[in-house]
Amino acid sequence: MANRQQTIYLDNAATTMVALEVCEAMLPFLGESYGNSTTLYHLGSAAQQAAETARQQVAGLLGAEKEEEIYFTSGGTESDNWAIISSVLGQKKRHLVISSIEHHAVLETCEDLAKLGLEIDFTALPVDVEGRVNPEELRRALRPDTALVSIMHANNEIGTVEPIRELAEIAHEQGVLFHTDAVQTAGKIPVDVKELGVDMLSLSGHKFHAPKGTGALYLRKGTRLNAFMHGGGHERNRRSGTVNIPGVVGLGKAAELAGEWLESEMPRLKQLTEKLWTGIAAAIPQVTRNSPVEGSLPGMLNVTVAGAEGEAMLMYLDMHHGICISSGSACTTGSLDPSHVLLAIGVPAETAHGSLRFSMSHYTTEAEIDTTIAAMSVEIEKVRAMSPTWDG
Amino acid sequence: MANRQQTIYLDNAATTMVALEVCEAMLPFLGESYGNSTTLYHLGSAAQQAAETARQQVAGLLGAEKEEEIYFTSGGTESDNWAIISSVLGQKKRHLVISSIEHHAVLETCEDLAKLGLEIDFTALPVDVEGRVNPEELRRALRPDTALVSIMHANNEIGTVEPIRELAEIAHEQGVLFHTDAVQTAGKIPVDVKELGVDMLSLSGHKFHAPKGTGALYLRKGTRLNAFMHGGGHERNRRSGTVNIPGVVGLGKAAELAGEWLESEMPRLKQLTEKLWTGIAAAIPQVTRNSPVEGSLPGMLNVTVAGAEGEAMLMYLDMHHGICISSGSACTTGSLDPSHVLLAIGVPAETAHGSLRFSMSHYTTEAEIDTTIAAMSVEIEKVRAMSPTWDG
Amino acid sequence: MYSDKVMEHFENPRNIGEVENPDGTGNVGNPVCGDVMKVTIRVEDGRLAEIKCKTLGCGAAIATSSITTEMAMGMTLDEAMALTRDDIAQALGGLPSNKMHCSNLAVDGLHEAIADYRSHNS
Amino acid sequence: MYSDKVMEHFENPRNIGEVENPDGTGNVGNPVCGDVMKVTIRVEDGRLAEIKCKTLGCGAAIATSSITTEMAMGMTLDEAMALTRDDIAQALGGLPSNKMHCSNLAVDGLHEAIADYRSHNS
Ligand SMILES: Cc1ncc(COP(=O)(O)O)c(C=O)c1O
Ligand SMILES: Cc1ncc(COP(=O)(O)O)c(C=O)c1O
Ligand code: FES
Ligand code: FES
Repeated sequence: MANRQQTIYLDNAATTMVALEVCEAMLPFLGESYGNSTTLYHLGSAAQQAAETARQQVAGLLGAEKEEEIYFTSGGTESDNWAIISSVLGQKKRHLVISSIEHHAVLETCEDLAKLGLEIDFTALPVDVEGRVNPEELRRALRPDTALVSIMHANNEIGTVEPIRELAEIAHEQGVLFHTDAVQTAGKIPVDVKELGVDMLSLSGHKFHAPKGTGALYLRKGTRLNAFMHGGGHERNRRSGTVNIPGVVGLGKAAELAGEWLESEMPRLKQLTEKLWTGIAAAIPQVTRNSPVEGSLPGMLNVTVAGAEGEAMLMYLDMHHGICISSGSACTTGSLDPSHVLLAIGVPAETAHGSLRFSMSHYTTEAEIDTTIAAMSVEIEKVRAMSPTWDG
Repeated sequence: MANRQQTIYLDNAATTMVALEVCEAMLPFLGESYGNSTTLYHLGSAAQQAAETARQQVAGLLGAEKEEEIYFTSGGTESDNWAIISSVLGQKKRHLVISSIEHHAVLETCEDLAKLGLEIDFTALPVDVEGRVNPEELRRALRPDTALVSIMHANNEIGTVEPIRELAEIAHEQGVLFHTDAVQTAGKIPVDVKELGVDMLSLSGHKFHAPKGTGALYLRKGTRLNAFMHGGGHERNRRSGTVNIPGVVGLGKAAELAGEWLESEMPRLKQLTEKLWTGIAAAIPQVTRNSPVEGSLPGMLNVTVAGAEGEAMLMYLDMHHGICISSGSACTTGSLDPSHVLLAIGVPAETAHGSLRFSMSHYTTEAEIDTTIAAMSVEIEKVRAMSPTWDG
Repeated sequence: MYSDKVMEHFENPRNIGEVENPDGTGNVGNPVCGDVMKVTIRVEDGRLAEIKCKTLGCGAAIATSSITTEMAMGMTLDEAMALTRDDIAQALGGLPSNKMHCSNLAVDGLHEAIADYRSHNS
Repeated sequence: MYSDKVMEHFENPRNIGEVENPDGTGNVGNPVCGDVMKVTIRVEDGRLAEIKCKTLGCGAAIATSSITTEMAMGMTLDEAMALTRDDIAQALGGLPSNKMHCSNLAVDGLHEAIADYRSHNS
């Protein structure tokens, strides 16, 4: 369409490019090395060794004490579903505490479970204007029948990092298990399961340059959790299903790379984020920043643009500039559904429809940010010129 | 190890090589085309189109009326778990009927559910000496509270094909849903969901030259089934989790290839199977065939060798000849656990420990079968010479 | 996701803006729902001589505003009143099922503008 | 899965067979469980002068039979009686945890053969 010569990919919180090194590491397992990790013959042992190396790489990224604490899954959604469902299904304690800005993989799981008539219910904690959970709210929400607290490490729409260590301590004081969805943080900021003090942690490979359909659940040694996927007893009987060897190898390699990149990437992405924000704010009137300035993921910026609608903006940015970003509303049958996260931090629905999320990666360049700022001011002017609610 | 110069891979019922064509189809999606199938911008639409093409390819292989009846999963285990768990969890009817020779993905799921205290129970139907379910047994097992019948299309250890059409009809007469685990048949023998008359069907990509970690559940239009994986609402709200685009593309391509190969491969593999059997039976005394001669998967042969143990045989075959096969017992803590399938068809435990499964593919050659026959007679003689229970 | 026709109208939306001293005005939608449209018309000899639209909304909203103004131009008021959301969606080569409500909006806005005109002129 | 040492013994198992006119015989295991061993010994001057083993069993069973006979050769009967399954597993560079029961079996067979010898010679 139109004159798109380039792609400026700023939707890395949605999914990322597979790193070249990752793809290369996977290729043998899409070729000659096709053995099954549970079999005895030579092809099988190559697969098994590759899976164990990957397990070490992931354990290394998370500072896990033992690599056996890492269980491979098909992604962040599965890891979240597993942690939540198995914590309450058929258990005596059936109350869950989450935050109101969790990803759908947590939120919908709780809602769907509650609807199934299994006598499961949950409390969704409010957040402040920056999207942060107040530890005192958690303390008040805990009940004698609370089985699990699940609060995300960082939010996927605005980037707010939650005080996990403090929250986990409060849960543990009451003997309640703590899970965190670290899908947005693993590989991006330090994630140390011991420092965080969590019992379970979800991650997803495709958020840090591994392929889609890969993920893991960290399960602290000694933590009891039923299987979610039953069958041949793979992953020490906790996650059955033939192990996705190429995927797992890619996940391991990506974890290794992310660990190497992390320290230099964090300040670089933080700087690019501030550059993007100041650039936009200087060029375009009535833009609001939804991502906190402090305690937020480097490389993520969520803004709302008054008098403009998200989808239209992102489509013009794509068509005319090859810029790939996300907007904060999704079209459901009947009307636009504004992001539950933006509503939770107090953004009014009418403004929330005009929100955009930029999310960067290792591959994002300063030149791309410059282009994006320029493109934004052009396209937003156009969209606003069409708008009946804008008379700038 | 030793002087292994070749690999003769005869464990295709465990997993298969990724076809070159499949790997090639996937590569763009491990490279440039890394978009998310649910996003609006240009990278996203390429992913979405690729996923929809794959859905058509899989629907084509299964003779599904509409491609929307295909839901992508992370493999056969997930498809089986989904069909079973969602049929009874939180539902009024909580009784399941399966066969006693189901794969662990079905069997263990039922057992684990029953143990969870959710008031779910199941009946495992016996099979005859060939491993076949008697439709009359199903009729007797159905109860007013039966929610689902799940019987595999073909068994993964001995290859017996079940009379699915007849069994599904009996279930439907009583208004009970019918699921079949077609993991071993999809891509190997004709699988037509309309002819079989099933409501749900599981398949797994890595059994027919797609990569590990791919699979699908066919769900007949109009069939109600809750989600198993909850979250962002992917796959028309039925299977959340970022779609594994490279995997799905590979699955689609493999389905297309399998459809093309099927007609010529069936007689070829049937002939190779008979050749292998007659060769072994002629060269080695006291070998018994466990796979039926008629109504069995072409390319699969299960035998028991008196006075020999499976693991030892398969390890020598691997070390000295590069032959990869499976044995019928698994080592659990404490002793060898003989295959539940062999026990169900009446093989005594002591004999079951000496069982081997050969399973072929499109890539299996006649020369490999010749080599295998020769290798078998050498290695079995050695193993028997060590055995205190053999005095041939 | 969108048809080529939708994309073409989205890329080059026709008749954006407001008719000066309009004969009728329709305001539909609601900022809370994310879509707002203002349709203004000029009527000459019982026909729509000018139609303009201002739109806050998604790609579908913009494309349907554009094609609706284009289709209705020159129609008699009765003809324009007979336009349905299906006519619009069809002219666009179809719309994704979850985007159908926006095809409603433009037609509604036009109908409201005509009703407004008629309320002054009958 | 198996250590190199296990593989090496599995590849070239030592002392397979039966001692002719043995001084003691041990039969352990059960075909139903998948492992059967027959250990035969010849004793000279209170020491194990010959040990042979026949084994039906998995890779671990074959490797442990082999290394057990090798280790015990030349030992006094008391020394051989003091051999434990951990000694065997350790000498093999470890065994997978679900394979530990086979390391038991060979030692048990040897001990039974010695007990058999002693029952005739005391
Ligand atoms: C915070 C968070 N949790 C969970 C998920 C789901 O992970 P996946 O896409 O691997 O299913 C995502 C991304 O989609 C996410 O951002
Ligand atoms: C009959 C049958 N069902 C289910 C499965 C599980 O499928 P997957 O390996 O994709 O998890 C297998 C293979 O392992 C199988 O043979
Ligand atoms: S907002 Fe336009 S169709 Fe939903
Ligand atoms: S059969 Fe030998 S260790 Fe299990």
